[in-house]
Amino acid sequence: MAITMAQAINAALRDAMEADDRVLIFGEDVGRLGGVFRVTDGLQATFGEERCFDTPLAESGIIGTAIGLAMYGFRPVPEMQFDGFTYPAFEQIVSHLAKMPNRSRGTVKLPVTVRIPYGGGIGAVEHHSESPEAYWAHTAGLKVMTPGTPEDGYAMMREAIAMDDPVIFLEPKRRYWMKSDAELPITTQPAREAVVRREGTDVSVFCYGPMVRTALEAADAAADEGWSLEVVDLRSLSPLDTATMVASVERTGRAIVVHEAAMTLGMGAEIAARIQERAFYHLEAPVLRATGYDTPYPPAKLEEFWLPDVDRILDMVERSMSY
Amino acid sequence: MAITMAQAINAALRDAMEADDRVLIFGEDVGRLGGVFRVTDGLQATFGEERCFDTPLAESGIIGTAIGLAMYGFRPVPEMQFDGFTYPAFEQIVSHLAKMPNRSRGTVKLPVTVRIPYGGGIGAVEHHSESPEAYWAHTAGLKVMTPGTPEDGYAMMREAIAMDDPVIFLEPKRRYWMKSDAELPITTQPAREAVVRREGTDVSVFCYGPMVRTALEAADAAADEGWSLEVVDLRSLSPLDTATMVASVERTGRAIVVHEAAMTLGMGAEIAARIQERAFYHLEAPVLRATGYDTPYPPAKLEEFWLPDVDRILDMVERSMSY
Amino acid sequence: MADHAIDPRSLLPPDEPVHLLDPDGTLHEDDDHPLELDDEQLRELYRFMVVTRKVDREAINLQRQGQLGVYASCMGQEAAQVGSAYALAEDDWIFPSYRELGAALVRKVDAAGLLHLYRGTWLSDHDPYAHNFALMSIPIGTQALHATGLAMGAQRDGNAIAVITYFGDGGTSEGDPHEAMTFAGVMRSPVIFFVQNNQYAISVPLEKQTAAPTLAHKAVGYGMPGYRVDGNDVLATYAVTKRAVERARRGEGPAFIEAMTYRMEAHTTSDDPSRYRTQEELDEAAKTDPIARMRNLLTQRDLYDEELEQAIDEQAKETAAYVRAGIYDASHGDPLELFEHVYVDPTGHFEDQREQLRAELASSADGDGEEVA
Amino acid sequence: MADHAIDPRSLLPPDEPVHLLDPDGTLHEDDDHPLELDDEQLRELYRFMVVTRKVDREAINLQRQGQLGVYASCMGQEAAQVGSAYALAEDDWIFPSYRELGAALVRKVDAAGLLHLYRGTWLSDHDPYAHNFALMSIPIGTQALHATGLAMGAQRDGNAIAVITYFGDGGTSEGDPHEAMTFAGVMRSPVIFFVQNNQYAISVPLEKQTAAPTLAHKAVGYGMPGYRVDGNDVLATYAVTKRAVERARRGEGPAFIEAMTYRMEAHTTSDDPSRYRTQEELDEAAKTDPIARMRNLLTQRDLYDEELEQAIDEQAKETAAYVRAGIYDASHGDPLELFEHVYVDPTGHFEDQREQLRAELASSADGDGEEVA
Ligand SMILES: Cc1ncc(C[n+]2csc(CCOP(=O)(O)OP(=O)(O)O)c2C)c(N)n1
Ligand SMILES: Cc1ncc(C[n+]2csc(CCOP(=O)(O)OP(=O)(O)O)c2C)c(N)n1
Ligand SMILES: [Mg+2]
Ligand SMILES: [Mg+2]
Repeated sequence: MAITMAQAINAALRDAMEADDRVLIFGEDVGRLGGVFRVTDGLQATFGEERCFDTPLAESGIIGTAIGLAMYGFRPVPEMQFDGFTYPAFEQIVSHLAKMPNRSRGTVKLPVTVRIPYGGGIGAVEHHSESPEAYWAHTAGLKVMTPGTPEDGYAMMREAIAMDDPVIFLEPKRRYWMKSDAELPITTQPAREAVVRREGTDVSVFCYGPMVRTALEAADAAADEGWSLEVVDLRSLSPLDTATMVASVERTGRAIVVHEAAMTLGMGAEIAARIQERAFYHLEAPVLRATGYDTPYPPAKLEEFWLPDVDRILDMVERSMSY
Repeated sequence: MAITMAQAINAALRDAMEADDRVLIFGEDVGRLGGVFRVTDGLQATFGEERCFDTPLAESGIIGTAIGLAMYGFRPVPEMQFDGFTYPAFEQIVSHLAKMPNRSRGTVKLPVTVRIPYGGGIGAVEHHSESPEAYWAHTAGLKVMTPGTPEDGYAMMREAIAMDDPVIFLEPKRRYWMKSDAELPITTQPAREAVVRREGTDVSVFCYGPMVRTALEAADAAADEGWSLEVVDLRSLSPLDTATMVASVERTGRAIVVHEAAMTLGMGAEIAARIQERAFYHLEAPVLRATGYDTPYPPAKLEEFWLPDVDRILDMVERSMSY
Repeated sequence: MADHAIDPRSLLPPDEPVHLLDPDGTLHEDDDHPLELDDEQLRELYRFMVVTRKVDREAINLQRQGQLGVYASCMGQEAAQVGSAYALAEDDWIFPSYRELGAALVRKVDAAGLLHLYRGTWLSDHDPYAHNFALMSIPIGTQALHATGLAMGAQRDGNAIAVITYFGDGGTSEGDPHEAMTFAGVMRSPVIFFVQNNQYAISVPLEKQTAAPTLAHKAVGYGMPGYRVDGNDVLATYAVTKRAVERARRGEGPAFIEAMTYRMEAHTTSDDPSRYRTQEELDEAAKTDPIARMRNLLTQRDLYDEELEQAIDEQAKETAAYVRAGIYDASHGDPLELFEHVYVDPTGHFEDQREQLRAELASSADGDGEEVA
Repeated sequence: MADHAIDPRSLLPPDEPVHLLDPDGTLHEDDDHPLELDDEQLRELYRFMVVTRKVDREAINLQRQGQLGVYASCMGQEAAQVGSAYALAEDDWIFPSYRELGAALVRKVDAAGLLHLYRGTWLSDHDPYAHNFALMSIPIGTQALHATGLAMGAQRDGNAIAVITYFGDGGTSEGDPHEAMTFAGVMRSPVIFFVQNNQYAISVPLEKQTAAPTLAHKAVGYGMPGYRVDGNDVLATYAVTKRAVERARRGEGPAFIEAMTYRMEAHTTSDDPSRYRTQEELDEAAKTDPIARMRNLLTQRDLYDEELEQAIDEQAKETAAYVRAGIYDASHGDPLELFEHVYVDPTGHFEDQREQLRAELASSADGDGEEVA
């Protein structure tokens, strides 16, 4: 029986709550409604209002109280309803969630998993399609994970909740309905390891979250043109698995980074910087980027022109091959 | 008579208020106290409480009302008291200040200059030494400027206030006391142009704000070792003057980026990515980074070990030269 | 009196919301809330509500037909919006959230333009300066600060206007309205913080949003009066808002108004309210319908006849048809417009990226014959 | 009564702050605020205040001698801090801002450890779990949410403790305390929001901070009682806090306390208060000194004698000396500690960067003989 990524994450939350009664789920509309994407569906019914509850409409409040709950000994899994509504909580995330464990010299642990549905491609109105991962990955003290498959949706969520560090868990909302025949519970590689989803010899394509499927489609299309792409799913954006990326580029000599976020200072910038630092003599072409543009996220009817897609990836492959 | 950078910026604010009565200054303690760094000293006395005023202690409120004031037709110059206290205003900056002009299809202009003293090196307590520039430079819709000299402190501030786009104006607080003999008013190159502060032939050093002086000191020290560094002061972090950077690397074949902010996804990442994209065949070594570490900003007594300094820059020069 | 300058008792809301018009159309005159509306104005208020409901319905239909991506209905809240917006003068400003179709129609904002946000042809598509009606604001409560800032601007300009900003019961929990009210209180800025308490923030009912006795009680904490009004009573809403607006224009500072109402439709067309509220609750709420009771009043006063009914009906249909025509299959503009408005002066920004998009558009136009529009 | 469940009048502060102890030491008994303190406890309250002032002075001296980077004095606020902290039981939690030396001393937090934050040897240096005293919090008001979260945790754990969080008059303007009070109100969490209204936020006086009749009036907006107390009266502060704490522990929910006090020193040692307040104002404020009046009471009751004076003096000197010894020339730890606590599991993070620093340390040790410590 096939399950979707949303269902896989829901199952992970359920199993985590079952396994450890310190796990708490809260946020806007996560209770009775089960979340606007139904990712928390049924959790309040099963575990009661004490463990899965709706909060007032205040994101800073949600993260700030998560910190206090974690200080008490709970393992909070707060939800930010959408990517664009994480920003009111920016101070609590950056100044406290990320920094308090270090500030306390290790005495305070904050095992908080902040769930954020992110990214575009679903025809939503403004502020519902943001890709804020670079803000978090630039912030020391946070771990940042994003699954690209339903299997990872389950396994990485379990790993994030079990982890003693704060995790920003970015759920690629346009892939919530992506299906898998996996049997749950499932374990995959630890999140910090990037995974080669498809082996190839010409160009390494680094991607994550919503763009994993797109990159795999591009690899299919590239094969028709005679190019062999290696698709690497990064999974963890902080830390980055530099070793796996470098090893891939050592094989292929070429690299492309794909993400929805704006190009400037997006993950592609860091990845390009690291690869040229560490695989300088292996590179036969510069690391290129197939990304969103340096403009605000566009209106729904224009998102297809803005988002990186198979064509933009192939264009970069062609440019890379032309060096 | 020598003036400091703080005095130069103060003079720029004064002259801008004099020149245009739509210019308003406000924030925490900017009025009677003249700001905790005295950068707004005397402005309330001269221009009255209507044009230079203290607000309640609420950064989101300061930026949000600046947006409304700009909609009315004013040219607000709000102050965030310290880098680390800009985060409560993150949503207003990212979701509105940066996006509203685009959202409105150009009907709404927001000529807001957000002044932020930033960076470390002054022995301050936590949250008073942050370098948040990458957050802003990743955000489309904002311009980001930072002066590295008193002259630019004056001229770029005038330019920012006169500009119809929202500007994040980052003042390198550890250089507030840096002196110059410049006669005010002064005009320098437009902020979008990077400036070669010292010509050299071996390695291009890209720097900005507080690190301009440090890079120049490193260039002196490097000369003793027989290395010729070209020091490029970026001045504008968004947009980046890619052409000037590329031209410099085309001459030197080597590049180093220096900044206080953490390395991962700091400005150095974007600069490295761009240079290897556009000067691939000119690079004789990877673009290297002399930056702060990927940890929270350290306590005062440890900042000297964390901050990039002449030694760290020279170390990168040596590595670069060894390729 | 204590050591405080203002008598807090003067700021607290009365025990019961101001209410002038019963569901059966009976009008209770109230000296504190004089109406001073002539027959034409009574009819106009009614007309605005009927047109609002019609256009709202049309928008829901358009969404069902795939013409809008999503839509946030204001059904049930027509009186709160129309009554309050009607109390403003033309040069007063409105800062809406995303649900204020009724206020927009009173303001004569182009409703088709407004709905382009929901169609996704652009992020917003009306000129805020044309009718002093700001862009709709999606991040909850953020617009309260813009309203306050604009009001501070008007004060500095010696321009005695009032500014009204709408947000919801849920919005009162966010930090931004709190900061806005703090600023407006201290600066005595002419802002009306108008909360449509429609009982829910998506699925979250009021009692999980706040423990305050009423939302209006929050006002005292900012040194401004808190008013409460039956938000399904267009006349009471008008009168209470009018009083606050006049006060603000006179320089007496901001005010907070809690309008008690009910959201008859789903939160948005994407929402499934059956998960969190019952049919009985809806049936109960329907009894307080704002439009019916105004028609009852007009009927009682012999101001309602078939002619009026037809005229209003026609206007409603026309506006709805106009909206439909403006939205149906409406195309987005040139995708290169994505780079047009990001900066007034884009020097140095994204030439390469514009080139990339231009090339992609060209190749998809030539190449596989895909339509761009 | 109206349609609201709670009587708002029960939440509003009385016209005058609760005050029990006059400057001359006269005690006014008040049945609503029974003290139930024995002689030893009265002496202890006095002693905590004296020791606080002494250590505070020592910290200012240490800063002047370049031993601390900066320091935020609590002089003048000793009664507010000592009285409130003294009303807590050991298992209750305290979430301070950056000025709560007095509360920390009552809690027996290691004062030298606390001051390491200001010395900059580490970002914070006491174990919050050792005395249920959270880390000091510099971003204004943010700690109010941590306090609320911890209280929500205690509720879920069936642990009937109370949590107190301190912030300033300026802090009431930030969004975070607003959200914290909203959460605590709805969840009936056992949190006391204790505001030391010391009249200034750096240079900004209260009247530019809020138009509220009093800060305590804000409480009604969150459905919690707002208390006001003479914060320079240690007994009144104790009694009012005690009432709120007991209520919270009984499950009756949060409360807000506004303690009227005055910051006698500069905002921090970096501040120049002569720019914004006068000597006359300071002289006036000095008349309400919290320590003098408590001594007057003890004297009146024959609880104060030379022996006590000497003992307290000794303890104050000892603590100050202990702090001085712990701070003076105290070295930072190994710079490589910068990488130690960022993550519990740092796998994959900054090996290269640690290596870089290690090499820099080695070369500066060998090379130019620069001292590392
Ligand atoms: C900052 C922010 N957080 C979350 C959301 C998602 N969201 C949209 S509407 C809504 C509920 C708003 O409720 P209320 O303020 O009562 O207004 P109503 O929709 O009832 O008119 C939420 C949570 C948002 N738009 N902005
Ligand atoms: C979010 C934030 N903004 C600004 C500051 C800078 N700052 C430090 S203390 C202070 C004033 C605080 O006043 P108040 O809350 O009354 O507390 P007090 O210092 O009087 O105890 C300000 C503005 C800060 N620490 N945090
Ligand atoms: Mg609502
Ligand atoms: Mg204060």
